[in-house]
Amino acid sequence: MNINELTGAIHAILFASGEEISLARLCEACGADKKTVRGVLANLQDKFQQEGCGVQLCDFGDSYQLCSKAEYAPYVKKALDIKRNMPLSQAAFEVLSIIAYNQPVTKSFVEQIRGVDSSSIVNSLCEKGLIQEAGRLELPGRPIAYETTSNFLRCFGISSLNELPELPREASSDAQEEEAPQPPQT
Amino acid sequence: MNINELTGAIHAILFASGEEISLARLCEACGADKKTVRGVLANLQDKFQQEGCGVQLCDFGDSYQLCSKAEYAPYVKKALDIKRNMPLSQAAFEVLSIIAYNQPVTKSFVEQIRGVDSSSIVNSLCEKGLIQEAGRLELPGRPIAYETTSNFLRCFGISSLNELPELPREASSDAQEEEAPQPPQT
Amino acid sequence: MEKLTFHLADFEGPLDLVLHLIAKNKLNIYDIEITLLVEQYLEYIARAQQEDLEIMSEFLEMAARLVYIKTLMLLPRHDEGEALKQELTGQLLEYQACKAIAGRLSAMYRGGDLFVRQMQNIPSDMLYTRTHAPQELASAYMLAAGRKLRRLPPPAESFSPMIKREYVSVQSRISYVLKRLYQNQKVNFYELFDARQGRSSMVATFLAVLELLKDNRLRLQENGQQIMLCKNSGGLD
Repeated sequence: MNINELTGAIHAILFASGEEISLARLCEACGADKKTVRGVLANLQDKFQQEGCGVQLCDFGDSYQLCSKAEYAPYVKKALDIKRNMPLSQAAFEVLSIIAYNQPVTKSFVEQIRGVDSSSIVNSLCEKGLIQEAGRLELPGRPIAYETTSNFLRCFGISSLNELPELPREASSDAQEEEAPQPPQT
Repeated sequence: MNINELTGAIHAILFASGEEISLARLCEACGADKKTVRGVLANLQDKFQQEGCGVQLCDFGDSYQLCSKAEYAPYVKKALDIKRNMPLSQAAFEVLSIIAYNQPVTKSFVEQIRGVDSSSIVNSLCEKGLIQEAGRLELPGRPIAYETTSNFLRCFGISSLNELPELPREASSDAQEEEAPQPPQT
Repeated sequence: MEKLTFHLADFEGPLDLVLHLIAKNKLNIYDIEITLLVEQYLEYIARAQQEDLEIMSEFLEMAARLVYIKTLMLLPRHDEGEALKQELTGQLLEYQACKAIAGRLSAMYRGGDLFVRQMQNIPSDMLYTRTHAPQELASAYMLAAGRKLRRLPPPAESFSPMIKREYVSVQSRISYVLKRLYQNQKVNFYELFDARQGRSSMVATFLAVLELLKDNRLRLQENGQQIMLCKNSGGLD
């Protein structure tokens, strides 16, 4: 492996890793000795310092990590903030409504009603502070139950769950008798 | 902000965001117009192609993402201790191709073409981020429709669905006009 | 049939197996020799069943379908059999295309070799700050759960592509009317119609009566409110 390839490999590893990674590990993965790898890392550090580069190499003695340059933090924050405030998708609304009307419920209850995997949506609703974990249920596997938060109430402009719009009667009664998954708690 | 700063900011955002980010969001975060940002992205793409660089810029038409170069995959896998990742099954490729060429489509459309239950494959492709929910179709039962993601494009090394291989001529003309279940939406 | 060298698990489904049998026997996919196919398919399923009992219902369903087509093809007029055979051909071609594309996609796939990053851990507040009307929740709930909860039958038109329109030929109703007349000599006009037979049948019956009248095969007799049909020869006057 020539020096360019080695540089590329180390760059790729640092990029994909996210966390800091030890010098020893870099050496082992690339089959190169410490001195060579240190040299490559020094070169990378120089290269990243050039203008027009958004990342830097952080040196923690014998481990290394890539991160975005501090001077660009405001832009990064803004970009991520925009994402935060993207309106909920229809799928997210569905998951949220199932949790709101049946809480506390498990993820698998949500999935049984929707008929599709909904893990990532549940996670992102947690992240957005619209739902939260509400302990574990006394069911096989002790699954995590979810409930809505006070931010949820604020978001929908209501002061308690009693103010949720009523569901058409037929639907709510059928829901209990037909659906295989019973709301885990009443 | 001069062009170098803009380049650095965009690089930093792409790096920090991890997932794909839309052109519009980049523009908004940096306060620059689309044309300028596109220019900067093209420059970045060129710069990443140089030797000794471990990452590349994936272009999905109107969104972008950084990822490591395929040639360094063995080193990354070794460093991050990633076991030989399970390749997709033949069934998974079948489901993917049906969804890719007919999207948005329902699970039952996929099953009609394959002649077998495909729920678990559809779920696992969702988990892998190769397909995603695309709302519900105006059909009885309002079934969920699926579409491919930009991760799908990245995994197949293309930047838009137009770059998918052409359908086998014979089958596409014969099968589509007659018995084939019509795609639920046109 | 040669010894089984493959297993059910080698096939993605019944269509895959049928395609395999067609290729193996060099059958014409556009005009499948159904008897041969049924024979081999059933033999295959039977042998697979001996080896492992876990046969997916889809394979059995296909067996039933093939047998049904074969039965229809034995009838003197096998329009329906032809139609079902063509449907099968269409499905096979479609699936063949799907397999071909899947093969090409699998050659292009390099998903395992490209790595992306997790989002950088930036102290950032992900709290959702937009506001929505509560009613949006109720409608989302109905969308998600309503499918299983709703008792109302879906509108008829949503099924229209699924229901084959039934056509009753006038000819068949002519023989029906004549048959009734040969049996009973006279028949109450209204008794010829039965709403349960459907509109198409009623229309055809009416046309059949007109047709028979025109040919002087029968006469109408006004008998108070009743209209009687009579055979022309030797019927009532």
